[in-house]
Amino acid sequence: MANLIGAVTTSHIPAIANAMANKLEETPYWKPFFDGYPPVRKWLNENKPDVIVLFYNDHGLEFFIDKKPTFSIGVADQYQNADEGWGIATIPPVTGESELSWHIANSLVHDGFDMTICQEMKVDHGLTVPLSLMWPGNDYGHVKVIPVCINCEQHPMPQPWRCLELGKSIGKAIESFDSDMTVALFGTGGLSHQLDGERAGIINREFDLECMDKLVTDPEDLTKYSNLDLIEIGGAQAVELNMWIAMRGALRGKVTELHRNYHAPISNTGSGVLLLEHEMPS
Amino acid sequence: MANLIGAVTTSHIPAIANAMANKLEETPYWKPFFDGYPPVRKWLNENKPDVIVLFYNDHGLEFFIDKKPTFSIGVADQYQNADEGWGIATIPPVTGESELSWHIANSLVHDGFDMTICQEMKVDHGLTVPLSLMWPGNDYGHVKVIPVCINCEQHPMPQPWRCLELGKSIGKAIESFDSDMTVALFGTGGLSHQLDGERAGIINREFDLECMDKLVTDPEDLTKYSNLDLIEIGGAQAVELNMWIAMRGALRGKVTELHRNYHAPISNTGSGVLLLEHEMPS
Amino acid sequence: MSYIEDQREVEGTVLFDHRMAKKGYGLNKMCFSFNDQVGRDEFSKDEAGYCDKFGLTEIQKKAVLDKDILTLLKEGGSIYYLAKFAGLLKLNMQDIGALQTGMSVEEFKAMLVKNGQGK
Amino acid sequence: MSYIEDQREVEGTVLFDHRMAKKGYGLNKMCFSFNDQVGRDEFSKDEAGYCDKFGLTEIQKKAVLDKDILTLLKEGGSIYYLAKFAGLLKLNMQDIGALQTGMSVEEFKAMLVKNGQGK
Ligand SMILES: [Fe+3]
Ligand SMILES: [Fe+3]
Repeated sequence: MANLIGAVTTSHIPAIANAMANKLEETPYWKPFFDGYPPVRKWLNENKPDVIVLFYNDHGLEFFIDKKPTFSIGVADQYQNADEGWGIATIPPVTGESELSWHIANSLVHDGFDMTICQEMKVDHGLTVPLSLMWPGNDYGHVKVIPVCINCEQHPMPQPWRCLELGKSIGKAIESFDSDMTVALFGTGGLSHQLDGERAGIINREFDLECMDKLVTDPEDLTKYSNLDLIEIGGAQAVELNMWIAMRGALRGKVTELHRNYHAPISNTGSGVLLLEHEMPS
Repeated sequence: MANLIGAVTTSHIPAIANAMANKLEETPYWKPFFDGYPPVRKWLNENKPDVIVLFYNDHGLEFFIDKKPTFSIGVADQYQNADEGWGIATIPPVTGESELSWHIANSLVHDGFDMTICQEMKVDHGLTVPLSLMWPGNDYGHVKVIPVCINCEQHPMPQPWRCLELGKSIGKAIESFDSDMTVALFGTGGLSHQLDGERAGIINREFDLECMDKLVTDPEDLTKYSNLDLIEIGGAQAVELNMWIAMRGALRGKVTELHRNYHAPISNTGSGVLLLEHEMPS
Repeated sequence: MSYIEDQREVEGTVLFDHRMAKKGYGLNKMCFSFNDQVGRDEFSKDEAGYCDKFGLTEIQKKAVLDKDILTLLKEGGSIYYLAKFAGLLKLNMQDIGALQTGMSVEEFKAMLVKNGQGK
Repeated sequence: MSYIEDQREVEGTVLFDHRMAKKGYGLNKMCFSFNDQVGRDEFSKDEAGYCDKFGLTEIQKKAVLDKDILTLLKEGGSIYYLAKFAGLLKLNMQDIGALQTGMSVEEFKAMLVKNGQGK
């Protein structure tokens, strides 16, 4: 049975990739952000997960609103990054893990999740920035990635309760995969931010910290929010919390917080880092 | 509240369109098939539904297996038919009903159905043949159509139980739409058939008739089947029964069978026609 | 029982599942391109070259050139995309059925009638 | 309460819902094309002509030419696609924030810092 060894949450904004490209990590603006990552990198280097199941949203690279899936999953052996239009550098291909991907996809549809299943999928900054961040120098080619993409761009979006359910089903699927590979989860995006409208610039530090607490100890509590609640409290793009909630759904038993960082603002967002372990399957 | 006035099931195979194009309706081969339709056409002409919610599957015109949705719904004001590669004539555009479509899509995602929502969608014979059949001469431009597309091409496919749930949620959404428009449902495809492999040519008349009975009186009973059961009993493409099951889920209360026809074979399939009414919302 | 645990085999049937979807990706992509006249014309001009363009395996390519439907199914072809290939060859579903079952078209049609009558 | 029954308005926020997705379809499709250098170049050569190619309304077209983000949002633009338009204009998310809130970029950044500190 594949071993789900832990989980990481992280922002995925393009500005991070730009800061790394321009070697700004040690500047006063960026230092408190990048200081959150060495413990996570250390954990990844020590535990060496074979596979990352990465929850993200596409920001209009692969999917357009001509045909917009609620949940999609990649089942390929490789994914290409591509030009997103505003000049962040394209990074090398991401390695996939088609066997486990298909196993999860089969299991999800069996459980009543109506996935869009992708054998070809361009992955944007939502997926690539976290990889660049965890393996500086884009040294992530050895890690196999399974993209799980959640609609956060167009209403109707899946609600927090549904994202938690998705994660639970994925966790179950991972544990039922006949292999001794190790798997870690990345929940990306968030936290509070709003890019659009007269209300642009909202950050809700208190809410972000509360969400991080609840994510560790009581994720079910976060399902009391609707997406509209999240928008009202944390800004139009706070819905990206759904990726964290989905990720958390895949963990089980007692969850331990090994590391946390919160810093705001980075670009227009509140940025949270969590490193979590859970009770291993017995 | 929109009024769901009734439902029709029908085959959607390309050979039907070819037979109509070649005026073969009265030939011995086709007559027992086309004789099933005058009562349905009469009902449609008398009741004049404003909208048809049409359950079908795409056979590789709009969707490819690069990105294959489990459930998709059209929300456009118009849909184009297109060349499917083997020479059935392309028919005029199909009129959409974006307001009710979006209402259903919003309601479905709220209920936990992970729809792929389509503002542009080419529709293939699965959707167009039933329209040509109900309104000969392709005289369907006045009817607004809402395409609901179910994956029957690539495993994992949604199971019968999930399709019934989908239909229930759609029925609820229709009834909650603030309008006095009338809506009818089309469940298309099926029944038993297998196109591929050494087992090609299977038709299971007894099973088809039993499914038609159950569909009227006890659709929940059909959810005891998995897709693999359907394949074993009725052939690899018998999974298209899922469109009938989904359609039936949207009806409620006592369901009355106004008309039935069964004829086999037509091309390689068992062909069933049902005309159903249900207890109207009070 | 979960779909993925349900290992039943149905005789004479290749389920188009994840194994086939992966194995037949290029083959099906080629057949998907037959939705367009441009793709059909290009194929007809140079069948083998068009197969190479979509990265077909040698076995797949040979089966395409031989119009060997059963092998194409086993090599990952989906009947829905292969149907477009069949259409290009001017074969209908009874022709294809006959090819796959080793019957004559008349025999295959007779079997359909018999099955349709529930005999 | 169903999403569709939840008619709350969030001040200063245009939800990109079905109304906007429909209204802004052509506009967003144009912005989606900015993922490609070809689209960006074609736009830069003839901005108005490129808008017409995607069937933008006159209001949308004027707002594109005026780089009027707030109007583009109200006319159905999605921030995710508009971001590609902004990138083409060499504007970053703080520039866009300043434009939308009527602040200078420095004022907008100061507000972000203040909000980030929970003040
Ligand atoms: Fe994001
Ligand atoms: Fe069909």
